[in-house]
Formats: sequence, C-alpha cells, structure tokens
Amino acid sequence: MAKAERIEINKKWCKGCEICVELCPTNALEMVDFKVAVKDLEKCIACMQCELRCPDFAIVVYKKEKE
Amino acid sequence: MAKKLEFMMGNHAVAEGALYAGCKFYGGYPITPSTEVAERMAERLPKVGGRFIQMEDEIAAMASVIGASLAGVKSLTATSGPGLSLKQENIGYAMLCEIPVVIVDVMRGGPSTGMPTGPSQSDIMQAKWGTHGDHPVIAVTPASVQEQFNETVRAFNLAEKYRCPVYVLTDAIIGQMMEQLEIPEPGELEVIERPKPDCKPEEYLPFDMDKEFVPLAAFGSGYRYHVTGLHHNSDGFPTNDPVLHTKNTVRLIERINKNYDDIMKVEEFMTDDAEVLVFAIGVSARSAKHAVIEARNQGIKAGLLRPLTIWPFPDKHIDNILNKGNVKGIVVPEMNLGQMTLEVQRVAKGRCQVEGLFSLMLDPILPGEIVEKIRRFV
Amino acid sequence: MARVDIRLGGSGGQGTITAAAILGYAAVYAGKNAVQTKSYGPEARGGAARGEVVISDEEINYVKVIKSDVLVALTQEACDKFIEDAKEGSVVIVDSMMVKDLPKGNFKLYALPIIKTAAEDIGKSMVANIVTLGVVNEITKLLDYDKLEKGVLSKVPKGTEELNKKALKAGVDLVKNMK
Amino acid sequence: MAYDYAKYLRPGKLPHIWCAGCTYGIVLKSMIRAIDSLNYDKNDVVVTSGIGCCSRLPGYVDFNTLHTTHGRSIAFATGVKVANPKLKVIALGGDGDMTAIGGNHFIHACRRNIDITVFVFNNNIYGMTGAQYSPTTPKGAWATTAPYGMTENNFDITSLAIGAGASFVARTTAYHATHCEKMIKEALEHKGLSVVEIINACPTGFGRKNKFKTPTSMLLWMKDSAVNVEKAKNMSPEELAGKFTIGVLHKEEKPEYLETYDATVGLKK
Repeated sequence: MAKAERIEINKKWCKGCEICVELCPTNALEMVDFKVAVKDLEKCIACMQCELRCPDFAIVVYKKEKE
Repeated sequence: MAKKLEFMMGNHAVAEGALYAGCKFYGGYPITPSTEVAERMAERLPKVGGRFIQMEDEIAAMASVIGASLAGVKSLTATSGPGLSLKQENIGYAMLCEIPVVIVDVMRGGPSTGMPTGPSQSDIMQAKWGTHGDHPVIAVTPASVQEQFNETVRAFNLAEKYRCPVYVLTDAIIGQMMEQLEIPEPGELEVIERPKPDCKPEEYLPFDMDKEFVPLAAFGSGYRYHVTGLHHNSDGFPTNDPVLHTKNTVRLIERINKNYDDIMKVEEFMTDDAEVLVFAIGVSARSAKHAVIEARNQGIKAGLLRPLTIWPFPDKHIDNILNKGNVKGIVVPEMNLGQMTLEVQRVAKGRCQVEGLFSLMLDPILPGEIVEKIRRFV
Repeated sequence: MARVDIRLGGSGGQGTITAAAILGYAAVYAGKNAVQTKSYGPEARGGAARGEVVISDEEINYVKVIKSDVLVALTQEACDKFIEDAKEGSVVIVDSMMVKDLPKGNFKLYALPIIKTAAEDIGKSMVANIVTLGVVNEITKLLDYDKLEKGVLSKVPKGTEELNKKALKAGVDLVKNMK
Repeated sequence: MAYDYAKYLRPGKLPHIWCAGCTYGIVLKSMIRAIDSLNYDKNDVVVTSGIGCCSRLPGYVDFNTLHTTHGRSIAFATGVKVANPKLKVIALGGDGDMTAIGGNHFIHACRRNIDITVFVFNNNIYGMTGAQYSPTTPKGAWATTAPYGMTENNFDITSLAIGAGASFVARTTAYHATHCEKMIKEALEHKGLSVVEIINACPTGFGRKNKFKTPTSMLLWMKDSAVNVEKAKNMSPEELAGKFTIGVLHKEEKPEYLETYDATVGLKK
C-alpha cells in the first residue's frame, strides 16, 4: 500500500516544530527526541503535505515509481 | 580651441560636474537650497542615457542611489541639513557596505528646519559623525562655481576609487550664486571608472577583509553576492564575531587614512612665511583670501590654508606649516559656532593660539572682521 | 579693471536680479570675472529687491556686494535703503520719475527717466531692467557695447530680442542725450 | 522525484535562523518553486529586504541579494530597477517593515506602478525584536507593547495596495503553499507593481500568547479562515465573518513607470 519509497529526514535542519507530524493524514510520522522520525513508512500515501509544509527543508519524500 | 564658457549657478555646476563624471542616476527629494541640482539632473540625465527619480522622501532618495550604484551606475543625490539628517542611516549603510555614491549637502542654517534659505557651514560635524558607529568619511569643499563642477568630478572619482560614499559639502551662497564656469573638454579632467572584478564569480569575495580594495561587481553582471548592513564577513554574510567587526571597521577607516595624500587637497596662499594663518573652507575661505591680501597690504604676514578636502581632516598640512615655527596664531572663520575650530585646536596641540570667528548671520563673514582677528596675533 | 560692485535696487518684479545676472553673463563673455549673488541676511528683509553682481579683471574673492561702486535705484524705497551703502565718489543712478527725494552725498548722481523710457518709448515697462543695463554701461563703460548686447540677447526670452535690443539702446541714448 | 531546492539555495547557509514552526521557510520554498518555473537566469534576479525575520530570506537564496535598512526594501529596489530595468526585482519585508516604517515607500511604489514585485510577509507582529504590535496586529490581540490588548485599528494590506495604485494585488497564506507558489508566479509575471500579501505564522511571538497552542494550529487557522476570492463572491457577509479572502484580488493593465518615463523624457538609449 505504501506509496513512498523512502522519506529522508535531515535531523540537523529539523527544528522539531511538529508541523509535519500533525498534518500527516495517516499518522506515518512521529517525534523522537524533539525531531521528526518515520514511524511507519507503509502508512505513507505520499500526499507530500509534510514536505510541502516543512519550513526547514528537513523532510523529503521519494515517491515510488508507478508500477 | 576656446573653452566652453558658462555663467552658471553653483548648484547647476554640481549637476554638470556629475554628468561629466559619468553619473547616470539621480535619486532625490526637493529641499532648499539644493533643489536646483535635482532640477538640472531631471532635465539633463535622459539626454545622456541616464534616469532621474524624485523619491517619496529623503530616506528613500538615499536608498535609491545606493540601489542604483549596486546595479553598476554612478549615482548622485543632493540635499540640505534636514534632509541629510534623514539620510544618515542609509549613508552609514553605504559606508559599511562599501558602496560608492556622491551626496551633495548644500548647507543651510540649523538645527531643525532652521533657516531654509540661509547659508551656513554647520553640517561639518554632521558629515563626519551624523551616522552612528565608527566609519570613514570623505568630504570635499568647493568654494567657487568652477570648483562645484571640478570637485563633484573629484568626489565621484574618490567614491569609485575608495568604494565609499563621498560628500560634496557646499553652502547656500556658493550653491545659489552665479559665476563663470569653464566646462572642461572630455578627457581634460580625470574620470575614474569603476573597476570590475576579474576573478571567477565563485571566488568573488565582495568584502574581502584581507584586501585593501576589492572591485564592486554590478548586480546582473554574473557575480551573485549578498549585501547586508549587518557586520559581515569577507563573503558578505552576517557575522557576530567582535574580532571581525573590529578588523573590518578599522580596515575601512584606515583605508581612508592611509591614502591621505591622494584624498587630501588644499590651497595654500602665502603660507610660506606666514605668521598668522587663516584656516577656512567654502565661501568663508573666499572672505579669508580677501582678508589675507588686505592684511599683507597692511604689512602683516598672513597666509591662508584652504582645504578642499575637509574629511579626512588636513592634519598633516597644518602640522607642516606649524612645524616651520613661524605661526603665532590661527584664525578659523566659519559660518557656525566653532565646529572646525575645535579640530584645528586638536591638531595645533597648543603650538600656537587658535581662534575661531563664528557667524550665524547668513551672509559671508566680512573680510574686515577677519583682518581684525589677524591683527590680534601681531 | 579692479572689482566693481554693482547693486541694482528696485521692487519685486522689476527684474533687477535678472539684469544683474545678464550683466554678469555678458562680463564673463567679455573675458572678465563675475559673481552674482542672492541676499539672505537681515538686510534682505523688507520690500526693496535687488540684484547684485561683482565684476572684475582680477580674482573675485569676497563674493558679495557690501558698498556699491554703482547703485541703481528704481524706487524711492530702494534709494532710501541702499544709498547709505554707496561708496564715496561712486556712481548713483536713480529713476527720475520714481525717486522724487533725491539723495545727497559724495557721489555722482544721475537722475534719468528709465521706467518712463521703457513704458513710453519701448512700450513695455517690464524692459526697464534692460534700459537700466544700457544706462549703467554707458556711464561706467564696463563692457564693450556689442558684448553687452550679445549677452542680453542670449538671455532674454525668444521672440523678445528686438524689443530688448531697443531697450538697451534706449538706455545708452538716455545717457548720451543727457550730455 | 522530490523537488530539488538546492540549486537556488546558497550552500552552507541552512539551517536558517527562523524559529521552530515559523512559516517563512514554507514561503521560501514556494518562492523558489515559482521562480524556477519561470526559468529566470539567476544573475538577473535581485531580491531586496528590510529588517526583520523575513528580511533574512535573501541571505539564503542564490541571487543578487540586498539586505537593507529597516523599512527601505522597496526604496533600494527602486534604485536598482531604475538603474537597470532588465533586472527582475523582488522587494520583500514583513508587515512592520512594509506598512509601518516603510509604509511611505510601499504606497509610493504602488502609485508609480514600477515593475517590482513586493512580498509582504504578514505575521501580525514584530517577531525579531520580540513581539511588539505592528500595523496588522488584530484589535485585542496581545503584544509586548500591547500588554492589555491591541488598541489600534489595523491595516488591510491588500486594500492599501489597491488604493495606492498597485496593478496586481493578491493574498495567500503559508498554509496554502501551492497557492502561494501560484500567486508569487503570477505576481512575477505581471508587468507593473505587484503585491502579494502572504499570511504567515509567528508561533514564538504571536501564537503562544494569542491562544494558538502549536505552530500547526496557526496553519490550520489559515486553512479554516481563508476563502478563495471567487468562492467568496457567492457568500453572505455572515458566512464571511472572521474569514479572509485569498487569490488575485486586483489586476489591471496600466502603464508601467519606467516605460512611461523613458517614453516621456525621450531617453537616449
């Protein structure tokens, strides 16, 4: 079901604002030690909300190529 | 070939001098008694491929000339005391960011709105210390309509050469009067063009602290860089490092001080054997010259030291004359209450008496009054 | 020629400042030095207007007119106000119609119908300032006439050249006819 | 393929100085995507700013960038543009920068209709100096200089711009990041003075003290309060209460300042 191949997180740039976690419609992300982390890649539907609204260039979602 | 002779107003001569120097942008705001500079530029600039804009206020006017200079164009603004006060923050910006611009200040009586049409010389210290922080200042001081032209050209040259704002510090008498002006042929006066960087764009350090001079690249020329009024590193990006803050501030000031001989210009009149020296700028220097001739006719060994560069201050030239040991006293006539006199006293270091002759009476100081002061030292 | 300090006094609108500027311009083209200044100080207040110009073969240092070598007064007020600053032995020219109370003192006084000449002979009272220039130059012989005329013609509005030429000449004739 | 911002970002300058949850980073990304879609030569783009949080933006982008004095972004930009009209000039600043200390430059640039694109980052507060009230702080809201609540009326930036003569005026929000990109793109394509008011969130200075518990709650407020201007046309005043419109609010074709100037003065090229 997962539509994302991987989600890259730049922990150095993440400031832990939680915007991505709170806007994620499928609860695929979580906060770990005040930084974002991928909780469950399988849940990701690649809606790109997190990447689009991350103010810190800290999260990049790589979609799966269409099969 | 006969030279192009004009009988021109001082403020118009400033504009013509700017055009001769290659000025292609004027951003200004009307203020008496400087407005004729703007009017002349509004008419003349389009004819030489330049543009004029009357901005919404003095602050914007100063900002616009800095912006235009960064776009690679020689830029001019003109104002008077109150306008200069408003321009000060952005003048400091140009100083810190090493942006060449020429600022004409046609001095009138202050403080505040003061004496709008009344000539004065009371912005000498505003030019030096008007903006906050330690900074370098160059100011030239013409005393005739011809010098309004020639010194404006020199101001542009100094601005380009030293990558800094330069003042033309004149007054409402010289600015508003008409006098003969010989317009030099192209090439007759030196015109310094802005050097271009020759390094690769990725190697360009626009504010290289380890170099005395770095050419200023124009926006749009392929050298993309950052300019900020925050203290910055060699690459232009902000730094809070007090060591760098100190290093760069000292560098900017020393750059001017080190080149004193190139920046300084004075007229010395009968100073060789002078026992009484008169130190004056602008319109007061013309009265002073009249007075020196008068004093010589009376058998008094008087001489005139007239700076055409008032900032940096002509310390060395005063020293040289005082070191001869002849001078008993210095008279400093100025149309304010003693701004220059204090500086002369600082340089004299007690080697002779220094007396100011101050006037806020709006007309030039009378030669007779200066002669009277000279006589007191004999 | 040592410096000559010229003061042209009248009321606002009589063109005395323009006349001073034209005289300075003509002098410069005749190879002399000239400075024309405005007035700001306390004495600049009041109704009398004035154009001032210094002309000299030598360097002009002090830029302003203090004591005049040549004073022209086109109104009684200007005459009363400026006469005390006329040098001893200097030239004082007054308009004979406007200045009824003639000044007394150690100077060469000329009372001439300048305004009347402009209004009646030329037909435009506004050229009184140019008539004045003709008068001043004929008395003082400051400049060659043709150089003065050239100066006048290049500074007056286009289309008024003939009028001003006549006015200048009329000023000269006023002095000649007086002799 | 994820969008590659790197080619427009200056290397080594991130992370930026903005607080956690500050939405300026979202807008920066929208701006980069918009400029990228227009295929501008980076050498031709000039970005100026004043003083304040958003005014640090130019430092991060690889254009000709000019971080000026407080409020003067547009005034510097005007000089750049007049001196070299070929340059694409963007002047940005916050609500305080553009409508308080720089208000005069803002209205006069609109009046001139000079071809500059203005972005106003409106977060309703002076963020950098620590939450003082600005001309857009809502009445009643808390600020350090309005400890009893804001007592002044606020500016509607877009109405101000339209009234002053800007020929393109739009509003968008940081939440509507794609819409924001679109508005920025349209503004850049417009010939004349264009203004985009971008509603932003200052969680640190404004949100915490004004009943927004998290940065996300501020974004969701934008989501809930913004109504597309087309949709708003069919809504009653009651339905629009407490909402604001987004989209292109004003667009007209009228002579651009420099074209008019050059033609009028017969500029010798």
